[in-house]
Amino acid sequence: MTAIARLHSAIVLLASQQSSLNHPRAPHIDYAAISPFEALLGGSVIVLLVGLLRSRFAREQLVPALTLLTLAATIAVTVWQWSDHISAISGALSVDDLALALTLIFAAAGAAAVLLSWRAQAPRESAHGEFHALLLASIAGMAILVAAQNLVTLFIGIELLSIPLYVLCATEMHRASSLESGLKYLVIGSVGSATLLYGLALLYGATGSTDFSAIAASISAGHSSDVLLLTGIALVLVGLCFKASVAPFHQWTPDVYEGAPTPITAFMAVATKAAAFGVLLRIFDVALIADNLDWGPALATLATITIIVGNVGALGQSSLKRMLAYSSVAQAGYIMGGVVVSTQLGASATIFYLVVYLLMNIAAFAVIIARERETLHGDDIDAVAGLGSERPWLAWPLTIAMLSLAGIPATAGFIGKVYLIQALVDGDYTWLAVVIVVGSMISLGYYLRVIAAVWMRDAPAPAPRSANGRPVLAGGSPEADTGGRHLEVAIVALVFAAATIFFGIVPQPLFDFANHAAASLTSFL
Amino acid sequence: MLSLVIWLPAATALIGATAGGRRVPGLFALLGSLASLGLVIGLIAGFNGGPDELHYVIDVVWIRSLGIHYKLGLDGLNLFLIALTTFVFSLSLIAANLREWPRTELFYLLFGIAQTAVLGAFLAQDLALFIGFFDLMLIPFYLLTGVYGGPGRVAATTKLVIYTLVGSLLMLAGAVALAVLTSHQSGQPLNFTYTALQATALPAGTQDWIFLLFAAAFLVKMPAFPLHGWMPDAYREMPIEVLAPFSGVLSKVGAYGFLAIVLPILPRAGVHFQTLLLLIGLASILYGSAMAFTQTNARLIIGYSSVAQLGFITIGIFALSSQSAQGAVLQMVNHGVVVAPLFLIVALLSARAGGSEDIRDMGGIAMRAPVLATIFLIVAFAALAMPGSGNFVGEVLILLGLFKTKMVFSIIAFTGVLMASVYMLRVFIRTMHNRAGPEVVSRELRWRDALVLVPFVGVIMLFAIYPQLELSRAQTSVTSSISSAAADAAPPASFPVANQ
Amino acid sequence: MSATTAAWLVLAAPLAGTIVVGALFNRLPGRSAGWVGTSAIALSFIFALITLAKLQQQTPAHRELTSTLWTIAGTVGVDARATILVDPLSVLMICVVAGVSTLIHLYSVSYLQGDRGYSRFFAYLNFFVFSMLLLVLAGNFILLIVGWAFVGAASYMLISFWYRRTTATSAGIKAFVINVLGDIGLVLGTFFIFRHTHTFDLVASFRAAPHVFASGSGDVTAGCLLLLVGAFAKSAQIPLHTWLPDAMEGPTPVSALIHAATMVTAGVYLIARMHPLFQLAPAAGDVGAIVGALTLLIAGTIGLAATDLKRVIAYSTMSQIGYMIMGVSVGAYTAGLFHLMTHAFFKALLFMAAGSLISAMGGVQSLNRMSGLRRALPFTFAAFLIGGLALSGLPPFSGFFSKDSILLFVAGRGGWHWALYVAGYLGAFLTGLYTFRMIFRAFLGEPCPEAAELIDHGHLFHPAAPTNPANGELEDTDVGFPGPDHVIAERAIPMRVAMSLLAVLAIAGGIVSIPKTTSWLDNFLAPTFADSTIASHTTNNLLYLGLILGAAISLVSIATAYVLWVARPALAPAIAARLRPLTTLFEHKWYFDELIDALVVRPGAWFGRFAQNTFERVVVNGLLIGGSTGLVRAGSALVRGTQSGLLRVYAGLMLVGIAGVGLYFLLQS
Amino acid sequence: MTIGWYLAVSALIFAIGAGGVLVRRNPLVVLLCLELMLNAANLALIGFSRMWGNGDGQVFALIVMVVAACEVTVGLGLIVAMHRRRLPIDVDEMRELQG
Repeated sequence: MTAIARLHSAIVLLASQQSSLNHPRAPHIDYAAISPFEALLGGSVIVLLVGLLRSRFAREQLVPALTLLTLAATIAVTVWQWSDHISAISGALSVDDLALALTLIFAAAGAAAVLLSWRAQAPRESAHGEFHALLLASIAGMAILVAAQNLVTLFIGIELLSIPLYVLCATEMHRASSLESGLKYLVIGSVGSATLLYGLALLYGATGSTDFSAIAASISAGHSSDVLLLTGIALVLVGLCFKASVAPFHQWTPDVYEGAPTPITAFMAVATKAAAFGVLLRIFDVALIADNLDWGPALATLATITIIVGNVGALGQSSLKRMLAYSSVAQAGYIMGGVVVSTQLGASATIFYLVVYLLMNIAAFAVIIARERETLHGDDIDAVAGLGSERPWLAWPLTIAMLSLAGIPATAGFIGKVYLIQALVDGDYTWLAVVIVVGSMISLGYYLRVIAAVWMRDAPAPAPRSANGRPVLAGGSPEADTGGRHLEVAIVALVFAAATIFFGIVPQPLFDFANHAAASLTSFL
Repeated sequence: MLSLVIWLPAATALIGATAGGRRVPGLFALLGSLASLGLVIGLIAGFNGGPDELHYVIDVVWIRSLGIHYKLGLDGLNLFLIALTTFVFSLSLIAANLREWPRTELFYLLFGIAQTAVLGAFLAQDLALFIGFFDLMLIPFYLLTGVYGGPGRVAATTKLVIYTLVGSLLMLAGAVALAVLTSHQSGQPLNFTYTALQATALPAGTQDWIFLLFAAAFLVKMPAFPLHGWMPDAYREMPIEVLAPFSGVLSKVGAYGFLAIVLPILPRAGVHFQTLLLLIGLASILYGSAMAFTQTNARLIIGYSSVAQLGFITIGIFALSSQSAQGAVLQMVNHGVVVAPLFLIVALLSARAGGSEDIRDMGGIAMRAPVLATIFLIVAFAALAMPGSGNFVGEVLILLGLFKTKMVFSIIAFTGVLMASVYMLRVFIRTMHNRAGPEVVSRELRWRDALVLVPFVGVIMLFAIYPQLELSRAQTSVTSSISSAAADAAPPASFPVANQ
Repeated sequence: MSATTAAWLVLAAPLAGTIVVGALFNRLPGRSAGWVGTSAIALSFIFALITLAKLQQQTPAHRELTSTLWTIAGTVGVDARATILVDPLSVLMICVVAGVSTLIHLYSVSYLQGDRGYSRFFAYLNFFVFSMLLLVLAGNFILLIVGWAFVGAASYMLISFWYRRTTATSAGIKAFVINVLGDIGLVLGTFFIFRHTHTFDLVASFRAAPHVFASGSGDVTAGCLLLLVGAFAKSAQIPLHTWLPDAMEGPTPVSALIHAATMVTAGVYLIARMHPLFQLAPAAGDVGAIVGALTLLIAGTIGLAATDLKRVIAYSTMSQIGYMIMGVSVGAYTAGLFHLMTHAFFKALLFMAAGSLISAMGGVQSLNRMSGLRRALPFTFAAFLIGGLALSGLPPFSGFFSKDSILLFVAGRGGWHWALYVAGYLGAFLTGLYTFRMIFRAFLGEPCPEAAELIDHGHLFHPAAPTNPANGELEDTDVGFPGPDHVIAERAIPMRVAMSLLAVLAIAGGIVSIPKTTSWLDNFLAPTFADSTIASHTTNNLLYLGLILGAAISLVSIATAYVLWVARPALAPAIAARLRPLTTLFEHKWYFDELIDALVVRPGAWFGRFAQNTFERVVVNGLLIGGSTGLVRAGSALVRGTQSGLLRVYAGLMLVGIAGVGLYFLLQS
Repeated sequence: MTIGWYLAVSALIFAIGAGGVLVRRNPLVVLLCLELMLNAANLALIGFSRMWGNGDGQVFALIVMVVAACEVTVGLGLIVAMHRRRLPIDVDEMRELQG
């Protein structure tokens, strides 16, 4: 795990570099402001060390506990920092409410991931310590990414977020598919980040600065249709769209989501997307806002493609993880709408939807994980067949999650969609709103299929087993033999589903949260 | 008050479901439904068709950021529709209680939620709230059909839900666009309440495309030709006790939407598309009737007949004359009261014809069941709008109003009346009369079945003798809800009369 | 009590009867259901007489009373109220209807005693009488339409009374649908009137009509023509008559009551009632007159060829109603109603006799099977003979005067109306011919086996296995008829009483208006038709001509019938053979059924099949559903196809995407 | 000597790297090509930094080098893991996940 060590050095290096450039003497670092990052990174180091202990208890119980503790601490300091805008480390990071809000999302997703992987296979195969340390590091990367005010920080963040994920995807080493997903993610991801980097370089070349505000200033100052600039924007756009799994840069998504350990899939689906959109908001609605007329239509077109591709791709998938992967592509398309309009309302809608998406997706994945461990069908749709009569306490969360993803009233998904549509109509992108609606129509085709399986089918006969008692189905996990019913998983499912319903009926707090966060983007046209 | 009416069924059903047991959930659900029926009867008694205003209004801001209010209100339009809802649901629940259901508590919980959603849709005075209930009411029926339906249920129910949600999602987009554009134009903050939306008239072009989005939703819901594709499968697979309220009540939500939401808010578009909608209505009448007398499955005959009936209601609404609108509202109630017992009777018939619902397997059932035959005959006569029935008054009003505005349409529509007599009598004769079918065992209906059917017959009689009961209360609301559209419509010579 | 109260009670009595008999259908022992029903109608008849008396107490100017109970629908300019209109016209009608109905109920008490549906029959019959009275008393278009449709429904229920007979049920639905067509005509006509008068109240709209309608204006003509459609459907006029012969599937008392005496004459009543409107639409009147004339001729010819006893009488009914329609259409209201009344008497009598005859034949109705029943059924023969003579208009029987007064008025109109006059007497000749063809073939000649059994052994003939006379299929005796025992007039007091009373009326019914002698009827109806503007210039010469012509023609026709079917039986077939095409035309009832089938039924059925087999499959399911889902599926296949799992392909596609986006942005600059 | 040449060269290197990712099947070589792409960006950064006369680009380049190293490390680790499991070291063989 040299990677981690190197990354830490990178951070430190970053700090010193910045200081030596902008100021004659070392810059003042507001350690209070960047406390969330400190918490996360420090936590990851501690977890990594504790993971080296001999005792089984320490590794299998203490480490996750500490991870949760770290995340709790992060949430605590985030709340503590809430609503004071500090530009830390001489403008490299801006710890504003957008960053903090998204950090809360990451932390929540991370906590869910920890709970879901408590007794999972992945941490056992790769040491617990490293597993959780990587998780925390990745969260830290996301936090830094969304706080970045500077091309350099942005790149650091995105890499710090990606590289641990490459590893995490591959942690279920007994499954070739897990390794495969890891390597695929790595290669494609690297192509993506190379593209991004090249784009950043061109931006820098076009504007002569790596600082967002400076870039914005120089763009509005004139050469907004400079070839360098436009090419740069294009490449940056592609690089970030890749992270957000926007078509046609989505292709890694289904494979990686299916191959990766399910808790990690859940985490990626939610957190990575949130981070990507956070930075999209930052860079497009802050740095490049002046060029809105150039990139707006492009983003809208990409959003359309994404919605169509994601929804039609999800139809008829028998692997639930793969189905949700495509659906996450589609959802990315919806969320993109909020960025396209580049208004306060749009940003707010984006954040709102990201939170909603966290709730409903985690709930769905939790149920899938539970069934992976209880049945021999892995993540196949058969695994949830007959759930309604067999395990109502799992059936309802899954049903709610699906309804919410489909955007049925009384769920948060409905409100989120209404909010997005409102933002789009308000920003004169009504046609995109209609596209979203059409996409939702198609999406019914696969969401309802799951509900139908849950309530209207009987549990299928147990799957055939190979000689060693392992299920021969792909993705079938050994816990299936124990048929263990893991309480924490069910709890996660229930809590997040309940939240989905709650915010579907009392969404106002969420609105305030989103508006507050979006308010910190002050630079709209 | 209104909140009580709405939430009572769901609440009691929930209590019953949590209580569990074999009989308890059903009884609780029934109790709640009856309670809200009682409340509604009280409302009717207390209601005077005075000046056009909302009664028992509840208006609290629900979602500030979206300007969505939890606003309920009672007026002459929805008064009898909620009465219909509670009535049909209560009796269907009685019918359901006569049977054993697997996963009882789930069944009745969904039933209660369904009733609550329908009532909410009728009483909502806020567009977003309406759409919320409108989509919500679909989910319970989706599950009820999918879990308890016939062999082809899953495919059928999926088709049903996708079809309907496609419509209502379009409506959702339209609604949000409507609210946003209205607030842009008026400068007011976003507000979804009907009153706020009626306050400012959008430019004609905008009204048109928003109208089309709404129309899609409502026409599918009805269903109107040619958007009835989901209807045959769904009707074939649903359990009768579920089908009765579904066909009796849910189809009216679409018509109600046109009358209470679309025409007041988008009057110009209403006028602009008047001919189109009238044509759709006529097509529904003719096509539905034609299908009804070629079908052999008793359910589908009734299903297609209600397509035709909804066609009548559609032309009634879009004749844009107050008489037709009055007739349309009356007809909504009548059709609900008539079609539900028809389905329940079909259940009884198939029980006597060896479980088959094909009229070719029936026949001669009247022999030992004169009472059942009489009830069926009465309901059938009402269904074919025989003069002397409430349906006749409704149709006469519809066609009279249409006759004043668009005479040709009215005359064509009359063929629907003729065909109705053919297919209704056809189904009556083929089931009740003629030589006995192979499997037929004629039995008189049992007291418990009578308990369900007799109230229906009673109400049919009531509306036959005294439809004024509904008309007088609905008058002011109906006239005012179409007045703006009617004013925009090019007034024919005799128009002032139509509005007197 | 006032006249209107009495009128309401006239309505109430049969309704109560219906409810009582219907509610207690399985509690009433023996024939009590019949007696309850009969007494209910009798009561109603008594109230009718009271109404008559009360009305006569008014001064002629005030013999138009209305009374409203409640509002059916009073909203946005519509005034549909439960209003009755009591004036000489309606009172005459209720008296005739209630009176004849009482007798026919009485007849049915014993005639149907063997039937399993005994109480059901009387519930239906009472309901019919209620509807008929409602129809004639209605003082509001809506109420009129309600009664109009109710009698249609009642007739449907009674036609398919023996609902196990497919022939009966199909006849029933045929009758009902054609009647609904009539209802629609009536409703549409009403709309045309309402469009200008803005009221559904009869009196009000009559008052308003002259002011809002120019004489012969388009709308009033259209309205009256549509009203005529209603009248034709109900009164079985060409081309909407095809249901009436089939309606003979019902029990014979039903044929007597509904399809001879009362319901089928509703059309005549309608035109008389609407005469203020028809006077504004002369064209409509002419149409009515011509159709009436055609009907009376065509029906007469078919009657000559038909072999089913009841159907022959049915066709004669058609042709007699043709006379009435013609009469009231040309403006001979009093004469038309006069004929309506007398026809009610003698045609009811004929049907009753026919019922007794059919019972004696054990359910057989074909004239070819009957002969020589005179000695077997002397009373029935007498009744039949009286009815026949009245029908063929032999003086001094009632039919003679009424028919003559119509034709007299027609002649008085002059001009092309002379054609109608000729047609009328031609029809009269045919009437005598087919009537006595019927009588001679059934009663004279050698006794047929059934008759012989009755004469020799004195007990009724019982077929081994009861069969449906229409198509010969075996009866399903579950629903009774022909039931265990047949009843003939000779052996059932109630039947004899009813028939004798009617016989008296059939003979002496003409007394109410004998030319130059009595004009009670004219005086009585004068208040109603005082405003009639149609003048007829009748002279004494015309009158005498008519009387002589009528008497002569009836005598000649009877004589001809005697020659053809008694004196020289070989002659009739010979003539038939000579005029083969004509007889085939008559035997096939002028191909009206086939025509309607080809024009209406087949296209309808075709459209239905097309909708179900083609349109539903291709468009609704194929295009709308299959099309969209197919598109989505194709997209899905495409997307998943590109998801090949090959890393390098992904990278390639990604670079393509990059190139695309880059290109887009470079085009911006 | 204008910035154009630097950009041309870096673009060329980027293209070479991308082409390598497309054509080579051995993951090790693919990783090398990725390094090429990153370094192309580095070259551009340095060039621009020179052009604007401020050091940001150079700092950026240094950091990129570090990050690139991390990526390669992880990549190598994965390849080793696959080798341990006797999985073919060929990107075209990794097709279990598809569709």
